[in-house]
Amino acid sequence: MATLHTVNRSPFQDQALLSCLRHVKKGDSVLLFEDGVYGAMSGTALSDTVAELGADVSVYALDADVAARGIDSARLLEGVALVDYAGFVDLAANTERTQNWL
Amino acid sequence: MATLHTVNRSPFQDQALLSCLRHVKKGDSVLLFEDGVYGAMSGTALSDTVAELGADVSVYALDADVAARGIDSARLLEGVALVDYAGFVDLAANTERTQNWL
Amino acid sequence: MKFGIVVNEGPYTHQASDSAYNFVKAALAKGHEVSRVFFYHDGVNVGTRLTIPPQDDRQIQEQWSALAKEHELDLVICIAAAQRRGLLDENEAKRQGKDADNIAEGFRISGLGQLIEMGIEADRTITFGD
Amino acid sequence: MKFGIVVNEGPYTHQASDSAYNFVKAALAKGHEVSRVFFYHDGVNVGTRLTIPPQDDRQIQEQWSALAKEHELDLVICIAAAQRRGLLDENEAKRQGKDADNIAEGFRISGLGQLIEMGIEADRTITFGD
Amino acid sequence: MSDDEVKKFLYVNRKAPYGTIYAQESLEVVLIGAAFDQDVAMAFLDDGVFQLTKGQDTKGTGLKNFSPTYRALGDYEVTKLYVEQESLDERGLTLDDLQDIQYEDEDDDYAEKPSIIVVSRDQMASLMAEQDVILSF
Amino acid sequence: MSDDEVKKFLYVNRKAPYGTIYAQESLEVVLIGAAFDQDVAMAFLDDGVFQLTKGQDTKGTGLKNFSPTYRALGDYEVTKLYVEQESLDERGLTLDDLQDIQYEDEDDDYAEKPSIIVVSRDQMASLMAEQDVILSF
Repeated sequence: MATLHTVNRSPFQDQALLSCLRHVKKGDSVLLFEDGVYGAMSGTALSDTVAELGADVSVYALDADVAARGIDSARLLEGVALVDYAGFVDLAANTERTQNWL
Repeated sequence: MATLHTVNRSPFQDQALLSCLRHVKKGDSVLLFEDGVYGAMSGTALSDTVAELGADVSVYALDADVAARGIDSARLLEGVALVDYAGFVDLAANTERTQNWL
Repeated sequence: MKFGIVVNEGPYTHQASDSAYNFVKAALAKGHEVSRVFFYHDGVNVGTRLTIPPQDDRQIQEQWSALAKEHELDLVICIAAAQRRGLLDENEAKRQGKDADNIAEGFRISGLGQLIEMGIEADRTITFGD
Repeated sequence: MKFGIVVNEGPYTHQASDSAYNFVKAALAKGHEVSRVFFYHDGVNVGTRLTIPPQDDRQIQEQWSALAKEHELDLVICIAAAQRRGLLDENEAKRQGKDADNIAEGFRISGLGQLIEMGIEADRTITFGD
Repeated sequence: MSDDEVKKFLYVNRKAPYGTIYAQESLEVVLIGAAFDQDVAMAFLDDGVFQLTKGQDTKGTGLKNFSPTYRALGDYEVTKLYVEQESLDERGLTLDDLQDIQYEDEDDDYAEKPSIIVVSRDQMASLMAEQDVILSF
Repeated sequence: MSDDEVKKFLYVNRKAPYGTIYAQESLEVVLIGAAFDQDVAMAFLDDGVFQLTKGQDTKGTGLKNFSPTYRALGDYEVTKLYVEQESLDERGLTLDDLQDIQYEDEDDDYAEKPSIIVVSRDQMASLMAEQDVILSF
């Protein structure tokens, strides 16, 4: 019964990621892509909040968008898994619905 | 030598207003318009921050945008002055430069 | 599995149409069906044939047209959103007395009902926007 | 006083072009000069003549064309931004081998240099975007 | 799910009206969608709650005032408008600041009933987790 | 100000690259503007600091990688790239995470000098307050 949530805006500019994380259910998946991948970085002013609010969900980041922005995978928050577009498709297929936080 | 700063995004969604207020100089003017007018409301989770960071500047809100959004003028933060488009023009003319926080 | 895709932002300005394109390609490569791609809000601007992007950049509209041809994709541009933004096909141009049209090959203009229908028929509906 | 205006977002989707229009009207009414309105990013989409907005809504492109005519405003659409987004005038359409053009009366397409020139010549430069 | 079954559609509104067109074009989808006999609800959270405020007057901006359309939703059998309490609180709003939106309950002798249902953030999250299709604006 | 005088232009970059086009089209303005012999500087604050990061590789997205252009700015005599320290800090970035952007100082025997100048938020505010024209992206 899980949901795939997607977030594509930078959490430093926009509230979408925080609002998403405040509405997830245990066992949901959250995919960060486009500028949303900045939310997956460790060592930022938002890292602790993201880690805390995202504790009960699986957090993914789209590899192509992480690479485009020059984020080294060693800089990602612990527990964040990289996926490619095929993995994005799998996440959407394997959850019951997708909610896009625009 | 003062600057007119304009902010047109909702501060509940976007960081533009806070970033603007952290870069103003004493004596500057800040005009809130479009969805930016929500930043002029009292009694919100952001009101105290806006009032504090905006203490040294003159804050204005565009009347047409305030009315469009159904905000009663009694609900505006203390010290916020309403201006019309002509007043917006005057603010731009009477300051030395305009900086638009997009 | 049957995916329905919504694209809500215009080409180049937002990454939404690129992400949607990459998602659709990946879904098709995995053997999934993409029942429709519905372009709404500024997304309708993806479907103009009048763009001339820099030669060293991707050609967003041509990518979609080619993908539609290869996989018989149904690329639908919302008529109400298109009228506000100046996207027209030949019939609509005639009907509205406009002297030009600009829709690209492989796209068709239709109503919002196509979005709802897609949501009903698809197993998953995914929106790319901003 | 001489104002230079930049419009960075497309019509209807964002309020930017409406706010710019209201500002320009107010500036002209006060006797100021508006040396140029420069349309950049998605702002170029304001200048298409192919829109058919709902009849009970404002006609953004026609408002600008009328204001330009009345006050001899210089409405400039950035060519680089326009090419990405599918805005063309007749000459550019011919030159690029496109079979249609869509620019509206009162707008002209020119280079980014016109933006810098406007910034140099105007007393105040104001950007409407999002 | 068979084609005959009714799907649960949720229209999620998280943006303020007028600054951008999303709220207005979201309403257009909802009105068209009403013809499809699905199980429809709307969610208003974050800046989306601003869409429902009373007294919107767009004359000075030149924009079209689409706020009366929310009161017409009941005629289209769109009768469940979920509004998040926390989003109201953060914006200093109460139910009194929102339009009075009613529908006639045909199962209850056409009694007028409120369409707006204020829910907590947790309830909103649960509502979202029950849907078949979520369209976000 | 007479027409012959040089104006101070500041290009303000507050948005991340790739998700939206503002960063890229801002660069196009700066490159064209360089021909006009004005006093030009660029400011990077908030998410704008992400524009300058090293190692951007857009192949997987299909987007055009425009980050090498920042290193070419010196050739256009755009040599002042002000980066806000607080914006870096909030994003967990240091100067080492940014591209090494240099220019040749023709007044100093073409010595290579760094174009990036890290400034505090207060200094950024003061810089903004000195400008004639501010273009924001």
